[in-house]
Amino acid sequence: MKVPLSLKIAIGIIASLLVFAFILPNFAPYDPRRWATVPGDEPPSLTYPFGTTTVGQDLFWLSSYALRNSIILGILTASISVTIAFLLGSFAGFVRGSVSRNALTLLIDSFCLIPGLPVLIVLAYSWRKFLSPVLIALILSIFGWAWPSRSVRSLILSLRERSFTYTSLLSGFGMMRIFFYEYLPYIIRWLAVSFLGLLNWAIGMETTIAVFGLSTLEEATIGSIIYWALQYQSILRGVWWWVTFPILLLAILIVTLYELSKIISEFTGVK
Amino acid sequence: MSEFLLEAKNIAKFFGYGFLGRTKFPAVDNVSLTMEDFPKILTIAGESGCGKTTLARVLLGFIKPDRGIVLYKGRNVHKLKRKEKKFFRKEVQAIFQDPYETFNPLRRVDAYLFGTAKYMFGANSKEASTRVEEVLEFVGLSIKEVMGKKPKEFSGGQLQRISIARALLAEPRLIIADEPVSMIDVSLRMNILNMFKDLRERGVSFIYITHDLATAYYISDEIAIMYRGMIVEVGPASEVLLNQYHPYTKALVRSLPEPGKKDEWLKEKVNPPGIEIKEFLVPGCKYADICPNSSDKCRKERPPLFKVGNVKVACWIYQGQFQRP
Amino acid sequence: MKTVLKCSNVKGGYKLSEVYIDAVSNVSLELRTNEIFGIAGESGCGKSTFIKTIYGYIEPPLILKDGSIELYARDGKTFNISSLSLNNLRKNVWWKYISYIPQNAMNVLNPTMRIRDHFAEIYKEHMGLKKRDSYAKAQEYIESFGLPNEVLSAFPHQLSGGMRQRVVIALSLLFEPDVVLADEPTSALDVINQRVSLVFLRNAQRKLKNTIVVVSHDMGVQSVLTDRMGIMYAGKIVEVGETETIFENPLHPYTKMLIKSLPRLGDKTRRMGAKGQPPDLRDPPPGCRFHPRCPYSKPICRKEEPTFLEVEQDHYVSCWLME
Amino acid sequence: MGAISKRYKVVIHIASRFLFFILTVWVGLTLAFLVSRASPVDPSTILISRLMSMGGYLRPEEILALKQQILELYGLDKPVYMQYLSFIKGVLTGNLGPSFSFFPTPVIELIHKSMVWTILLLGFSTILSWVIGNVVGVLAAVFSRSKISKALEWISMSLYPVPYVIFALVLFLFFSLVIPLAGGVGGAGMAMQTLSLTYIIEVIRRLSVPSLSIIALSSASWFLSMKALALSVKKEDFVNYAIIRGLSQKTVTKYVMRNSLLPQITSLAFSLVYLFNGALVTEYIFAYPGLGRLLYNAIVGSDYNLMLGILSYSIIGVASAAFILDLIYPLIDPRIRYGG
Repeated sequence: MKVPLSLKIAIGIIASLLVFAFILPNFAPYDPRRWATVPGDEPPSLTYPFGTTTVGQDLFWLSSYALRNSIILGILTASISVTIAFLLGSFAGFVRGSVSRNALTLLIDSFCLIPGLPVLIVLAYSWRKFLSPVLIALILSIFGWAWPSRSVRSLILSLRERSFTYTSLLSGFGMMRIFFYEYLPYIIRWLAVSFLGLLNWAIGMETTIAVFGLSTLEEATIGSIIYWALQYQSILRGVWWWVTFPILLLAILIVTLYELSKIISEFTGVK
Repeated sequence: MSEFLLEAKNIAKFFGYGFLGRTKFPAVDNVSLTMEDFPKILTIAGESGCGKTTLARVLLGFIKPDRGIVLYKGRNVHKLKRKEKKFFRKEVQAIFQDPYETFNPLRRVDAYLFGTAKYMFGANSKEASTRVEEVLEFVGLSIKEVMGKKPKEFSGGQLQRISIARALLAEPRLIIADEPVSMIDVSLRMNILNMFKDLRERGVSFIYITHDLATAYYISDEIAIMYRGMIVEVGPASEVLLNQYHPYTKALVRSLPEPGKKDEWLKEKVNPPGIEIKEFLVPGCKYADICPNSSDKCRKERPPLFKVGNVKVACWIYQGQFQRP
Repeated sequence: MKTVLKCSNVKGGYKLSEVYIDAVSNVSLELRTNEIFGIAGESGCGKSTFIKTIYGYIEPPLILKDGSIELYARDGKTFNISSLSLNNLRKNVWWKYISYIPQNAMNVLNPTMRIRDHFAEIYKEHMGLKKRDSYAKAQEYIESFGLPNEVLSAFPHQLSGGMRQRVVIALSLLFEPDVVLADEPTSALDVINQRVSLVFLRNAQRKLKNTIVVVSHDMGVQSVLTDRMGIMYAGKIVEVGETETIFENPLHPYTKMLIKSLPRLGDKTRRMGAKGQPPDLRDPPPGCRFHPRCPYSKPICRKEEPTFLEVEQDHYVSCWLME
Repeated sequence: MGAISKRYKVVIHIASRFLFFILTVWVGLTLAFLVSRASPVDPSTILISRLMSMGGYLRPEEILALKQQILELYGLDKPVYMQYLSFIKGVLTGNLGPSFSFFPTPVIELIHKSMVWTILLLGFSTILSWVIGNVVGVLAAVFSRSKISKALEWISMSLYPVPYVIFALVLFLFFSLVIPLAGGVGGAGMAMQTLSLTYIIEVIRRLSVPSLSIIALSSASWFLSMKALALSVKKEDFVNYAIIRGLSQKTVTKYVMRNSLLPQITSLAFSLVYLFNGALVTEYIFAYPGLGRLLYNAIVGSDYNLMLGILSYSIIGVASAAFILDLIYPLIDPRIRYGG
């Protein structure tokens, strides 16, 4: 089957971003986080492709390092949230007894209606001394699981009504076997789309929290770069590149991940 | 061991609508059925929305009834232990309406065939494939045609035959067929209906669920007419369909378009059933609003099944003495 | 018996990305005034596509490759439907001279609009009437059809399936069009409601003396409702004639098989179903398209297409057995 | 059928939605309470360190006494369930105690002042983006083959996934460096005054850029969801029947729009959560005097109580907005209003 062009472009961009984020930092001539390693406020030039920050960090190496942390954080959040959503959502889809199913559904729905940002900020604030990408991922997962579990629950409920579920029961397959043989292809598609969606959400949320001053202390993430840029009034002082490059990197990453998830859902669209 | 193969006593299943489903309406309302131990084809006929499919799922043990019980060879179908469940699955199978929904569009069709064979007889792959070949041959297909293909690579008729083959693999005593031919081309229906007749000769009983009275007459020994979740008339097929005791059965048979009935079909005035939900909630006989000979008694009290010859009719006009209106 | 609509060599089908489905291939047909003409055939034989092309409702992927459709209206005007643009048809022909009852008519009313507004819209569009007097006109029109007048103020979901069906039929006869095309007018209804709606349609036709085309796979409905009928198979009309003669003396092998495989109340004799299944219209078999399933197929049937002959008075068939 | 079942169905709808509203608020407040108690540092030590940093040396026993006082003030010395109950009572009655950074002004007052601004911004941009996104979405679906609708789709696809913070920064950069706006950006230094014309113009000017940032993103998401929905409605039988009946393109578009807008109202309730989060961060970046700005000040001033207040009232605010939207739905959808 012909791989659509848009898929090739999306994978190309993501691959280059991953190279930039995971391979490049190993060649950094110095520790990008340390201050005053390069002259400050240098506009983008050949020696400093992304320019330098006011506190003397080389933005090119710093952003590659930060992108790596942001992606790791995103992947961590996405995997924790998707796992919780998968367990909780499919349990809500499978549970007998209408009372327990309604209760679980209402809980999931109410969680989707709670504004995540203020809760995460209060939580991040109280743990701000220990904030690390891993901890931020855990904090974000408190809200990450809500939306995907809603969609997997309705997916499973609709699958359970399909006639082939009854055919499988009649053929002697137990619920477990039905889940893994009959439902898995549908669930995998949900998994891929939700994971990419959560990855975007997590990276966006981490940047939002960081901008509020709750970003990691020693580890750098895209959010923390933007936070320090704002703290040092970089925009008003005309040091525009300090904010522009991290934003650009993040925007490209997120838009391409979204394209990828769009293509996946169309490509594996069933009936 | 009771002398009945399958016995359903006063089955009722409510579906809620309204606040947390508080206002209930009985999709299946106090239905009793018996399948004796000798092979026979019982038809459950009624219009779409009269509760036939819900009743089928209750009999198959997929849905628990709110009232009443279903016994298979004396054992309660909804309270079976593991081993008994396997026995029940082996003896009672089902065929569904839409062939393309019966099989998972993403999986190969033969997975179901071999899965059933292995589960039912613990057969190793060689024995399983001989059994599969046997049943496929019976339904007029060869294993070559079926192996490795997904549902969308077959026509509706072929898929339905594979579904029948899958059911036969379990060597069932009873097959519940829910509208098995309504999605099949008219000219191909006969092949499948003839297959049911041949299977009955070989000892398999059927519960044939349909809205099409002509096919019901063609294959069934006994027929039960259902209206809004209630059985209004049950008895031998030719007795019920040709003499029609219950007013609803009369209206059904008279409205059936058939070659040669043109003048009669165009003349007689019949008033149509009303709005479904409202009629389910009526305390008395649910056909009272439309029935030409309905009375106050019909509206208030639910008529029991009166015995008239070897037909049972739920209509007050048959109370006490036997008399044909 | 004047001709009201003439289709000659109509070729139409669905143009998908790499494949063309030859749904209507080289069909000619004449409809007469004051008759109910039935088009019978199994699913996928092209009957719905055919009446869509007659109506002129050609939307991609459906295309009309060749052939002409002429409408001779009772007021003397003639329209070449196949050559008129969609917009032209919409303004001058549709609903005034020819109307359409779509498949699954129970669910075609707009759920967020009352019934009277459905009438008001058509009156405004085709007659330029204002809302108030179109309500009055609709009121008296509904009563003339014997439908209860509180139907007008109800929303579609408040009416039963049968009632919605009759409203759609009433809508299609609003401007007393010369031809009404009805696509499977009853398949979703229960038998009693189906009878009430079809008798409702027939009485209207007898009153207006126009032409109604009833597409239905149900041979029983064809036998009790239609005056003349045509049998379609794999995109071709294989037999046309008076309904009684077709049921008493079917000539084409497919018609014979179709009628023979109909179960009848009171008759338990064993009937044989057809062999094989309808051909794939993406690459239809050469010659007569029924030859792979025909018990009497001769070598010529596999090579050439039979011509459409008038074998006896007003009874046409296209089969090599007859030539 | 008639009147009884009509009123009955509407009452059911409202009752079940109200129950869900109560549940959401309860779950939210419980979560807020757990979050506040789950912190490694208890609030009193935060306050003490704040006071200490303002100079003045306190002897150890004075610190202990102060700590005890604060614990009592905020009821932290009682058993947990008591704290939980008093927390809920406090939120519902509106007195959460004084804020740390703006000591003694009660938290509720600060929140009330900023909430008005947030509601203004959020309400204005939500309605505007909902209307723009849906109307343009329907037109793009009806004329789906035109180039404009393809271009619009492409733009929305690239806008939709971008987080609010990123887009707000992009706009901030644009309006500071590329086309500097007179009087700077956002609402810094805005005080609440009486409603005079100049004041209103000032509010609109302050409102413009932050709301532009929200409207751009959320109308893109409405556009995409509406276009997909309208395309599926376009294939429905009743639209097809409208075309067959020879109705004009305008009427057919009206059919599609009416039947696609209904489901978009229910999804509006759930999208409020994203809009609210977006609004908070956009307010901060544009120094708009809403809850977002207040939240940032609370963080900078490590004003724990204020943060908790903002959190609780955000939860209640979003849940009640969603509940109000749920009430509107039965009034518009005839299927619920005129029960079958």
